[in-house]
Amino acid sequence: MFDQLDQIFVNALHWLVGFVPEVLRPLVTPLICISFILMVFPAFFSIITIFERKGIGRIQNRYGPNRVGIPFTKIRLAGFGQFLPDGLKMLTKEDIVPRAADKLVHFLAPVVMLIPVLLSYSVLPFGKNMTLADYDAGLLFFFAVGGAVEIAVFMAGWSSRNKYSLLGAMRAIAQMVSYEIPLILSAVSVVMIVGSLKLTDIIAHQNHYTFGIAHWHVFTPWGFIGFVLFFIASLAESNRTPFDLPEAESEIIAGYFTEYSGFKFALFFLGEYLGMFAIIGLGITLFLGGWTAPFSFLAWIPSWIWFFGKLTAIIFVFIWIRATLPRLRMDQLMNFAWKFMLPLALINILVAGIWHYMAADWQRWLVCGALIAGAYVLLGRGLMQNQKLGKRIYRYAE
Amino acid sequence: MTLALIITALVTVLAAATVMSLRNLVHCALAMAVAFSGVAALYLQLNAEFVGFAEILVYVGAIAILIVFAILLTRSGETPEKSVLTSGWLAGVAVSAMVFTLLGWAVLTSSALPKEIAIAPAAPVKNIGDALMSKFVLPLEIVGLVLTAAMIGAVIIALKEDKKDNSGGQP
Amino acid sequence: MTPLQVCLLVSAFLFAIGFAGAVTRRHAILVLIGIELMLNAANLNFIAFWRYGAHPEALTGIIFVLFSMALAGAEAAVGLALVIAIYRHKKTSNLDEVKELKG
Amino acid sequence: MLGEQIIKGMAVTARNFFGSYFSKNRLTTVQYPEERLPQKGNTRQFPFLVYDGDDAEKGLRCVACQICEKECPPKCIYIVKSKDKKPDYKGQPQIYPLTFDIDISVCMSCQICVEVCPFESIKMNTEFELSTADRFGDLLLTKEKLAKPNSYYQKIHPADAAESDAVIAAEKAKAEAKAKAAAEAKVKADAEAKAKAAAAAAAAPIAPPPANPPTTT
Repeated sequence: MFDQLDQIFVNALHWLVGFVPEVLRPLVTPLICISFILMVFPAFFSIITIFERKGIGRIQNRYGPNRVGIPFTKIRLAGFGQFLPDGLKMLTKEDIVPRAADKLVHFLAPVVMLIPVLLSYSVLPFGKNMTLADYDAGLLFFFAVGGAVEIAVFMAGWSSRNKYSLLGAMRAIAQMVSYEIPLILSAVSVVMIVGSLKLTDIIAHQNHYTFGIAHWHVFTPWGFIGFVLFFIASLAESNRTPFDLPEAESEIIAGYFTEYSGFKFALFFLGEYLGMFAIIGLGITLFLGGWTAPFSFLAWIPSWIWFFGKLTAIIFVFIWIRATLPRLRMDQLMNFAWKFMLPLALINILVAGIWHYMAADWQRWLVCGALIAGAYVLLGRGLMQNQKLGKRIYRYAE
Repeated sequence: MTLALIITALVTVLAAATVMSLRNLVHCALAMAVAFSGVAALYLQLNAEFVGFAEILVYVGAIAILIVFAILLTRSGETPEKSVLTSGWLAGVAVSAMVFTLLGWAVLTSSALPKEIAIAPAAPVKNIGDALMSKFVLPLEIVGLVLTAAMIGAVIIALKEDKKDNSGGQP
Repeated sequence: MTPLQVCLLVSAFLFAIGFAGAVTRRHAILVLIGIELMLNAANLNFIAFWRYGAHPEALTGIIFVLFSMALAGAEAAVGLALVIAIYRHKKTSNLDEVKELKG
Repeated sequence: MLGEQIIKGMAVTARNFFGSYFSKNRLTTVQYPEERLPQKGNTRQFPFLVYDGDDAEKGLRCVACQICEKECPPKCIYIVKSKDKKPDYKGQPQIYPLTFDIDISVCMSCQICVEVCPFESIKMNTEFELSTADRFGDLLLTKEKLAKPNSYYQKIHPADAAESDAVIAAEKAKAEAKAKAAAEAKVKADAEAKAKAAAAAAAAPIAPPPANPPTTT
């Protein structure tokens, strides 16, 4: 019965495709999958925005949105109907294009932003047998289309003819380029161990159990530090606090989408969140075992529930971090990427190599753990050393 | 499949033509990104998955961004008032037209090209990796060295000249 | 036309347009873009001949293209650094005005 | 070590997150339309007009003296005087405002009108839910909308209302005493006049008319 539930979407797809003549099937199958992704993830996005607002509210000892429920009734659903008026507001707002803007590029930027993000969903395994396009080089595909987002950011910032937009775009691109390196390098350690760029292979490598505990990569020293690096880099890639300098509202209004309103703004918003979900999905696949269960006695729960559960959990950590940490300064951001994360990622690759070639016993744990911990402490000390902590001196005030 | 190939080829060709005919440099850079995406799509249609993805990663994700940054850093994002072509541009266009005619004639009439369509070869990532790590390991190392040298060189060239230290020679 | 011929024609066009751009445009960055286009044309040829050639299992076409991409990246980095350095020195990136080698 | 403080901060926010579900006094937010905080004693929003008794027309204290109109810094008060008179609380005939408009989209709640009013007529209201769907009409408060009974004023600002009632009562008492005195004086004057007239009539048949006939005021 649980196997049935596990494969419910796959079976539903087969059942649906059964109605279509044989010739059209190769065309219709991807179309159904694409429309499924286009339905599920924006819906997930709308729910997550409510969760984010409510969660941050609770952290700040507020209620958060708790009014809007089902329209025209008294049912409030604790405010989970809020996404509907939010979306309607976005759709019905006036679409303003600055007079000096480059009209075509200004129009294309949100579209160019959304397309690579949606493309990156095609390689993610959402559950057992639930991968749209299982490329041999799936991981490379993911990073390649992820890199195309930067072009969209630049287009938005440059075409608006606004200094804040341009500054925001430059910040965003500099940040994305810098943090893409630790992101990819931390994924490389997984690729080295698994020996494949195919995401289903990476999951299959993690899908067995010793003493009832899964072989997730995060449960190894190199995998743990790789996951931490990947997590921080994905925070930066998706422009979330504390790395939200590109849209630091106190400095540059809204960054590269300052001059966007109405539906185009909604597309940017959607693109940003979908990009965040995609990169978290990749992190889950690489380090947290994808759709596999952490303990063997929980393996009966359908795989897609595990995937979405892990996704939601990590998004909650993102929200939690957003409500906790203040924004970094630009030089702190760059220092952190180049002087801490990059060396640590390189050392992590070395440690992964040592892990691969050492015999599987406790010595391996000791050596790799000691290397990682030592590198972390030393690099962290190096990062903190040049900081002048103490009373702040104002040059012009006072 | 042929229709897709022709559409991709047309997009690539049009984007490439756009790159060289627009006045605004940023538009040129964006059209270049489109042209490179078209080339990547052509690679995908030729069953070269890995190379296609690498093309997007390197050209759209890195080189296009680099060029855009260079355009902004040299303040050439605005449309120039003067002519954008060099003085002897007619000769250049003529030469390139001749090159294209010659190449096109050769491609269309050559008998050396294989006439029958070969079955799609597979290029699994594993094989590429094995080849890079065994047969082509020396070129790989050299490329790595060249890239490192180029990176350091680029940083040194583009570094801001230090006002106090002029003895270090002109960068 | 066979697919191979289509690819070769596209590659020939890319090469010709890249060459025309590199020769006729004034701006240094556009010359670099033209060179990149020519490199891509050559890469496309490699892939096309690998796909329709006699020994695809040798993967030489793919490997060559990968190396060529790496070198193109290096070339773009150094070239753009040079453009920026020249701009800083002469306040122009117009190639007609940067003729002498002495600064 | 790097990251130590981050974990501490995360613990603080986590404590806040879960604590907000368990302890009610962490949540300082008031669920406004359902729950309301009691208003402060000194709450003042926009002016209103006080009337005595039950009839807003008859009991309105305002005598259209237009001091408030003149003093109003943003000039948001508009008054049209009446042609006829009606008796005020002292029973004296007074002009009353035909029109008394306050544009509360202009009003800045400075309370100067209240301070200058010599008749305890204009006071500050505590009503703050004034938002309307209409930009112009509903924000222009007319005399009908402004007029509130004295009992309402006593409810919203008991201390001030008591003060103002005392002033009114004193005025009234003074006026009554004056009227009484005047009436007595009149009676006396009448009697005197009568006596004088009688005496004059008796003394001389041709008498000059009295130079200053006693006034009734």
